[in-house]
Amino acid sequence: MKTRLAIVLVAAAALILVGCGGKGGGNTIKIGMLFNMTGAQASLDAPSANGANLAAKEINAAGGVLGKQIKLVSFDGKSDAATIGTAATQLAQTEKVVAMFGFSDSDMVMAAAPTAAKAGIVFVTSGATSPKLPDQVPDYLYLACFGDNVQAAAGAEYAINSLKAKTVYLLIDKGMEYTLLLGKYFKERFVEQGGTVVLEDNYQTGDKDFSAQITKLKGQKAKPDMLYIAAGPDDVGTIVKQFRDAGVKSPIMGGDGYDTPLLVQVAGKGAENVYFTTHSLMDPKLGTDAVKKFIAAYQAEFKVPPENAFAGLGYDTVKLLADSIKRAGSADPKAIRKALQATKDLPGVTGAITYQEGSRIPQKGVTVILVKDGTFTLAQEVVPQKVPQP
Amino acid sequence: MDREEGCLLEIDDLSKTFKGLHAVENYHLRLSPGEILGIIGPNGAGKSTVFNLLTGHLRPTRGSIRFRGQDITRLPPDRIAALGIGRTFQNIRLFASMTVLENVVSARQLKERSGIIATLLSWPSFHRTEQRLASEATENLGLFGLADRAGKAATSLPYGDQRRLEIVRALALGPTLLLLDEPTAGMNNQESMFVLDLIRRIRDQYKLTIILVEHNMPLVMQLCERIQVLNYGQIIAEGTPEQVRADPKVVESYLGRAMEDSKDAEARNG
Amino acid sequence: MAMSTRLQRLIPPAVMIAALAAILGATDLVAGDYLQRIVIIIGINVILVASLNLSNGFTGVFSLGHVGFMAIGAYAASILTLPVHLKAVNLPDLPGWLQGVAMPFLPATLIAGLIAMLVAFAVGLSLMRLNGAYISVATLGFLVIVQVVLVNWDQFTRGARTFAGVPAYATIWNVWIWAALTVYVVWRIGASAFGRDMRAARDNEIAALSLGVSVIRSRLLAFCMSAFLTGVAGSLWAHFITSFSPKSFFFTQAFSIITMLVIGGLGSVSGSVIGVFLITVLSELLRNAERGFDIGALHLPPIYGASQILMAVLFVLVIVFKPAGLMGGREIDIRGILRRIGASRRGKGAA
Amino acid sequence: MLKLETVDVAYGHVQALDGVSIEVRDGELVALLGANGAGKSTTLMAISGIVRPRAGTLTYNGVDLAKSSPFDIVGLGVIHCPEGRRIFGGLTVLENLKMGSMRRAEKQGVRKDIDWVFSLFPVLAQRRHQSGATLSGGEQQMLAIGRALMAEPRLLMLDEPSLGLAPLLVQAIFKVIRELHHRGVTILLVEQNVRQALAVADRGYVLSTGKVMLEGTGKDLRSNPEIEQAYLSAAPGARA
Amino acid sequence: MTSTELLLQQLINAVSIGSLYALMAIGLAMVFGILRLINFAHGDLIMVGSYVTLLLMLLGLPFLLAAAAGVVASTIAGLIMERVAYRPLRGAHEIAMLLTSFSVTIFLENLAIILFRPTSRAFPAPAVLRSVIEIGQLRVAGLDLIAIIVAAVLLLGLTLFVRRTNVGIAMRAASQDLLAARLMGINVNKVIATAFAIGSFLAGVVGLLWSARVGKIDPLMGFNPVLKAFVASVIGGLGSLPGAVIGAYVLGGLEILLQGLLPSALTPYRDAFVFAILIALLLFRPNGILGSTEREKI
Repeated sequence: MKTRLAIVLVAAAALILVGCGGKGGGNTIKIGMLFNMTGAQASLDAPSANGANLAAKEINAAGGVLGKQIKLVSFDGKSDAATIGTAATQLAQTEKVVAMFGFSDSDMVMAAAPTAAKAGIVFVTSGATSPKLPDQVPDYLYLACFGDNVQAAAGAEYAINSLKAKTVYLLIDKGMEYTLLLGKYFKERFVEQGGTVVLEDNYQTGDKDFSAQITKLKGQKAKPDMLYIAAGPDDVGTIVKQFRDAGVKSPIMGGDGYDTPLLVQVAGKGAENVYFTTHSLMDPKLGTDAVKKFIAAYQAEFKVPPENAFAGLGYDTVKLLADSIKRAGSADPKAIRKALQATKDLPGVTGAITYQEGSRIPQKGVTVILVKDGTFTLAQEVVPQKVPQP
Repeated sequence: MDREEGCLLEIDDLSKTFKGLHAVENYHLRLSPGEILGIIGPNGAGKSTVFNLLTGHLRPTRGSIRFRGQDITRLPPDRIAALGIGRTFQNIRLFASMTVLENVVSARQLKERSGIIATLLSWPSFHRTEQRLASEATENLGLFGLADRAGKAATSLPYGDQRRLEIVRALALGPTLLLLDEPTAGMNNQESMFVLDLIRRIRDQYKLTIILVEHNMPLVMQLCERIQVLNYGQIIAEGTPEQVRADPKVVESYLGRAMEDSKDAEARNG
Repeated sequence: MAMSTRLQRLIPPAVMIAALAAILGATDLVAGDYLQRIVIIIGINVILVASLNLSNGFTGVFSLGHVGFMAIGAYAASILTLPVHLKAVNLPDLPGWLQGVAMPFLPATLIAGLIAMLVAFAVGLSLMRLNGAYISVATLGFLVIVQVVLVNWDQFTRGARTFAGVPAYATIWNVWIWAALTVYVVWRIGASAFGRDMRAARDNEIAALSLGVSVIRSRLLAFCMSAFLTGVAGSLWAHFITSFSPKSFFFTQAFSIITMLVIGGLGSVSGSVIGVFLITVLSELLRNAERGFDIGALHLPPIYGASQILMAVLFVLVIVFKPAGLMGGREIDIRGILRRIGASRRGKGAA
Repeated sequence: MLKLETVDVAYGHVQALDGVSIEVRDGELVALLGANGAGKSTTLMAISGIVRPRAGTLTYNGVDLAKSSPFDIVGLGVIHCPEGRRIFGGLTVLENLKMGSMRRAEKQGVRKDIDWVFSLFPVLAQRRHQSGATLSGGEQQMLAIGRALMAEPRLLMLDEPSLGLAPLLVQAIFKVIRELHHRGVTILLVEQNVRQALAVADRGYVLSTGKVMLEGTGKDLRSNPEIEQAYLSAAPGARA
Repeated sequence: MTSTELLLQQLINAVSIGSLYALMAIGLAMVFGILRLINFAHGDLIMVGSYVTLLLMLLGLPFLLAAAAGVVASTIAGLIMERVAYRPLRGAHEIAMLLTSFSVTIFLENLAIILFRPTSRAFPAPAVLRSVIEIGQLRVAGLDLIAIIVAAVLLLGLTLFVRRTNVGIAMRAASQDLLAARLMGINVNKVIATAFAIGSFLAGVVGLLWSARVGKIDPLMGFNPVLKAFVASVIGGLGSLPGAVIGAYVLGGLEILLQGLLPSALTPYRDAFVFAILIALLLFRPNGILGSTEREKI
C-alpha cells in the first residue's frame, strides 16, 4: 500500500514538473500548433502538421520573423476533445504562445479555440471549413480557408452553368459536419437555380461498401445528369471507384475533400470526369509557381507528395500567422490579432487571403478542377454570385 | 387428479423432455408437512431434473406443481424460493467473493432488509438491520459448528464445511420445504453421519419438510420415511426403506450386487 | 456506547471529506488552469469509473456501452442548459416547449441523469437477461445504436455536427461534490443487502436465484443507478468541454474508462478511484513526454502515439501480473489506516 | 518407476500438497485415498504436469516430470484419466479414441487398440459414430477410460472413475480396472470408494489436507482401525 | 434494370460482402472456441498484411508475390500476437482477455501510425481484380466473384481440415475441453498456434480482397471489419465455426437488405437496425443461431 502511495506521489510530482517545464524563450516566438496526430482524425490532420512544420522551417531558414525564430509548440490532440482542451490550456498558460492554429474539424476546433480566446490569443483553423465557426467563438477564431457555403455555391453554379446539369444525385457522408454542410449548401444553391435532386442518399464516414447505394441509384427510373458526392479525403477514391466500376458514367462532383492524390490513385480511370471545388490547383506541373515550389519542398522534406489539400492549408496558416506578426511589429497577441484581421491579398499556395472588415472567414476564389487523363486540370476559377447563408 | 387437504406439495404428471429424450416422465408426488422423502436412482435417472423442475430452474414440458395449494409450475426460481422452497446443489455453489457469514446473510436478507433510502443515507435503522442479520446468521452457523469461521472466505473452507455451509445458507432462507441434492457427496462416513444427524435436528427444530437426493444408501435408508426410486425418468418403486430395498426391480436396476458386495466385505472384515 | 460507535462510523468519511475539501480548495486557489483541468477530468472520470463499477464490478454485467449513457446525459443536459438565443441558432427545429427553456445546471443534470436511467431501464429489461460475453456484445450494440441515433436525430442533436455553445458550468467544486457523492453511493450500495444481491448474482446466478434473489431486478437496479450517475458525468463533461459531437462518445472513450476500471480492480470502490488517478496522471505524463525532449545533448524527436503504445503495454502487464487489478476487489481500510496512524502517534507520544 | 519426494504444491496462498512422497512400482496398482480436498487430484495434476510443484522432486523412470510439459509426459506413457470423465462431447466416440492416440505414430497399433477398447467396452463399438455428448454417464466413463488406454499407458492414473455412477456401473468399471491390472498396466487409482479401491489395490496411500497420513498394502489398510473408523465402519456398503 | 436483376444484383452484393465477413468471423470463432478469447486485434492483421503487400509492391515486387508475402506477414503477426500477448494470459477471465485484445489493437494501430503515417495510402490492385463482368444489365465486379470463390474454397478446405485431419480434430477437442486435451497429449500450444495461424492467414486473405475493393489502406482499417465479424460470429453462436459462416452471410444479407429496403429517411439508421436485430436475436437465442440452447448444468 505504501509503495503504491509513493508511486502516486512521485507521479504527481513529475507531472507538475513536466507541466510547468515550459522554457521561456528570449529569441523565439512560440506559436501553438494543435493537430490530431493519432486517432480517427489523424489522416486529415497529419498532412496539415507537415505543411505547418515545413512553413516554419522555411521562415526560420530565411531569418525568422522580427529577427526571431518561430517555434511551433505542438501537442497531439489524439482526436479527443478533453485532451485537446487540456493541451490548449497548456499552450496558453504554460507555454505562453502568442497564437494558436490547427485542426481540420469543427469539433476539435471548438474544443481548443474558446481556451485561446479566454487567454486573449487568436486561433486560426487551417482546415475546418464550417462558416458557422466564427460565430461560436467571437473575435478570436479565424478560418484560413473559405467556408463550405462558398465552395458549395461555386460548385452548384458551375454545375448548372457549365455542365448544364438539371438533375443531380446527392450522396452525403452523415458522419462529418464538413460533408453535411457541403451537401446542404450545394442542394440549396442548386435547387435555387432551378435544378432538381432526383435521389438523396447517405453513408457513414469509413463505410467501405457502397453497392447498396449504387444499386438503389441504378434502380432509379430517371437518370440524373450528374452526381454530387460530399465525402472526406479518405473516402472519395473508394466511392468514385465503386460507382464507376458499377457503370455510373455521369460527371461526379465534390468539394475540397477530393483534393488528394488518392482520388486518382484509388479510382484510377474512374476519376475521369470528376469535378471538384478547391483552394487552388495543386499540381507539380500545372500549378502556380508557389504551388510547384511547395510541392517540391514537401516532397523533399517528407518523401511523399502532399497527401491532400490540408497540407497546403497548414502551410499557408503558418505563413499567415508569420505575416501577421511581421506586420504587427511585435509578438503581442493583441497586436497580432489586429494585424491578422487586416490581412489583405496575402498570397498562399491555397489562394490569396483577405479578411473583410468584421469577417473572420477569408475571401478566396474557388478553383474548379477537372480530372483528365489522371491529372488535375483547371476547369474554371469561380467567384460564386450568391452564397447561401451560413 | 384429486387434491388432498393438508398436503404441502402436490405434483401431478410432471414431465420434461430434452430434444425428444424423456428426462422425467409422469412424475407425481404428495408430500405431507414434516416428512423426509428420499429420491434415489442411477445417474441420469432424472433426480436432479425433478429438483430443477420443482425449483423453477427448468420449465416442465407437462404437468403441474402445487405448493401449499398454490400453483408454482411456471414461476421463476427466485419467486419459488421466496415462497419457501430452499435447496442445495450437487456441485457446490457458494458465493466465492463473500465470507462465510455474508453467504448466509445473503439468504437471510430476503425476509428482512433496509430500503434503498435508509441504505443510502446510512440511517440507524440500516445498521440495526445489518446487525440483526449478522447475529441471526451467526446463530445459524453455530448450529452447524461453523460460527468460528464466519469471517473466512467461503471458498477457503474445507470441502465438507462448504457442503454444510450450503445447507446453512438454504436454511437461512427460512424455507418450509428443503431440497438437498446429494448433501454428503464427497464426504467420508464420519462426515456423512454428522450430516445425517444434522438433517434430523434441523427438521425437528425448524419444522421442515425435506426431500433428499442421495447415492449414500445407508444414509437414505436411515433417514427417510419414504423413498422414491427413479430410473429412466420414471418412478419404478416407492415405499418405506424396507419395501424399496426388497423390491426386485430396484435391486436389479440400481442396487445391483452392491448389497451382496457389502455383505461380502462385512464377511471378510468380520 | 451506541453513540460512540455511531461517531466512530462517521470519522472516516469526515476525515476524507475534510482532506478532499482541503486539496480542492488548494487547487482552486493556487493551481493554474492546467492543473485545475486535470483535477476536474479526474473528478469526472471518478464518477464514470465508480458508477461503471456498480454495474460491471458488482453484478458482473460487463457493459461496454456505458459511454452511451454518458452521451445521453451530455446531450440531454446540454439541450436543457443551452441559452435561448443559441437554441434559436443551433437547434432551430427543437419543439416549441423546449425552445424557451434554459435551465440552471443542477436540475438539468438531474433530469439528464434520469433520462439516462430511463433508457437504461428500458434496454435493461431485456439486456439483463443475457450473460457473459453476450451481454458485452449487446451493450456494445447499444452503444452503436445510441451513436447512430445521435448522428441522425438532427432536430435535437444537430446530427454529426458540433454541438456548441454549452455554458461552462462545471467547476472543481460541483464536479467533485458529484464525484464524492458517487463514491459514497457506490460504497453504501456495496455494503448493503442490495450489494450482496448483486455480488451473489455475479458469483453464482443459479444459487442466487435459489435464495430468492431476483437476479434480473438486482442487475437492473445496478444498471439503472449506474446509468444515472454516468448520465450525470456526461452532463458534467458536456459543461466542461462545452462543445462536442457524437464521435466524442464512442469506442475510444469506452475503452479508456474500462481500462481505468480494470486496472483499479473490478468490484473495488477505492480501486476505481486509484485506477482513475493513476491512469489519468500517467497518460498526462506520457502525453507530455511523447512530444520529445532534450536530455543534455540528446534530442528525442516527438513520437506521437507512443503514449498510447506504452499505456497498452502497461495494461497488458497489469492483467498478466495483477489479473484482479491493483486492488483485486478489496477496499482500502480507511478506519484501519486511521487507527494505525493514531496508534503510532500514541506510541510516539508515550516514547 | 514413479517417485514423488516431498512435493509441495500451492494454488495462490492455499497449500494443496505439503511434502507428499509417493512411489509406484512397475506393475503395481496403487490407490490414493482421502477425503475431498485432501490433495488427491492435485497429486495427479502435478504428475501429469498440469500444475507445477513449488518444491520437491517428481521423477518417472529417472525423468524429471517437474521440468516436462504435459505433452512430453504423455509421451512417456504416463496417462491421466481425469475426474468427471471430460470426454469431448462434440466429437464422435471414434474421434475421442483417436484423440487418445495423438502421440502415437504407428497406425497399425492404433487400429488394434481401438478394437481392444471396443472389446473391453462393447457398448462403445455400437456407438462409434455417435457424438460423445449423447452417451450416458456410464458410457462416457467407459469412453474416458478407453480414450486413456488408446495412449498406450505404462502408468495409468484414474481419477475417481466411479464417481456419480450407479452401483451396477461401478462394478463394471472396477472389473475393467482389475483386468487392466492383470494385463500388467501400472495403475494409480484415486477413489472415494475406499472399500472397492482397497479390494483391488496392491498398496495405498491416505492423504489428508495435503499430507500423506498413512501408507501400506491394500490388506493392511483395509484392516487398519483408523481407516475402518473413517471410511468403512459406520456406513457399510453401497456408497456409489 | 428489372426488379429480378435488381434482386440478383443485391444478392451478389450480399454474398460477396458476407464472404469477407465469413473469412474474418471464422478466425475469431476458432480462437474463441479454444481460448474463450474474443480477439479484437484480429482486424489489425488485415492491416498488417495489406501494408506489407503495399510496401513490397512499392519496392517493385509483382502483385502475386507481394500478396503472398502479405498473407504470410499476417500469419506471422498473428502468431507473434498469440505468443507475446495471449499466451501469458492462458486461463484468465474472458473479459480480461477481451480487454487485452483491445490493448493489442491500440498497440498495433499506433505502431502503424508511427511506422506508416496516419494518412491513407492507395492500394494499387492489378487490373484483373478490377475487372467488371457484364451480363445483360447486370454488372458484377470481378472482385466480388473472386471473393465469393475464394471464400468458398477456403471454407471448404477448412471444413475438411477440422473434420478429417488429426490436428483439426484436436482443435475441436481443445475447444471442447482444454484440460482433457492436454491430458491426452494434445500439444495445446501447437493447436492454439495453428488456430491463430489459420485465422491470421484468412485475415491476410481478407485484407487483400478488402484493400483491393476499397482501393486504399490506413492504420485504422481493421476496426470496421472486425466489428462486423464479431457481430457475425455472435449471431451464429460464438465459437461455432459453421455458426460464424452462417452469421456472416446473415449479416451481409441484412445490411444489404436494410440499405436497399429502408426508406431514404431511415437508411442512416441502418446500423442501429442491424444491432437492434442482433440484440433481439440474443434474447430469443441467447447463444446465437448455432450455439447450444443448453443452460449451465445444475
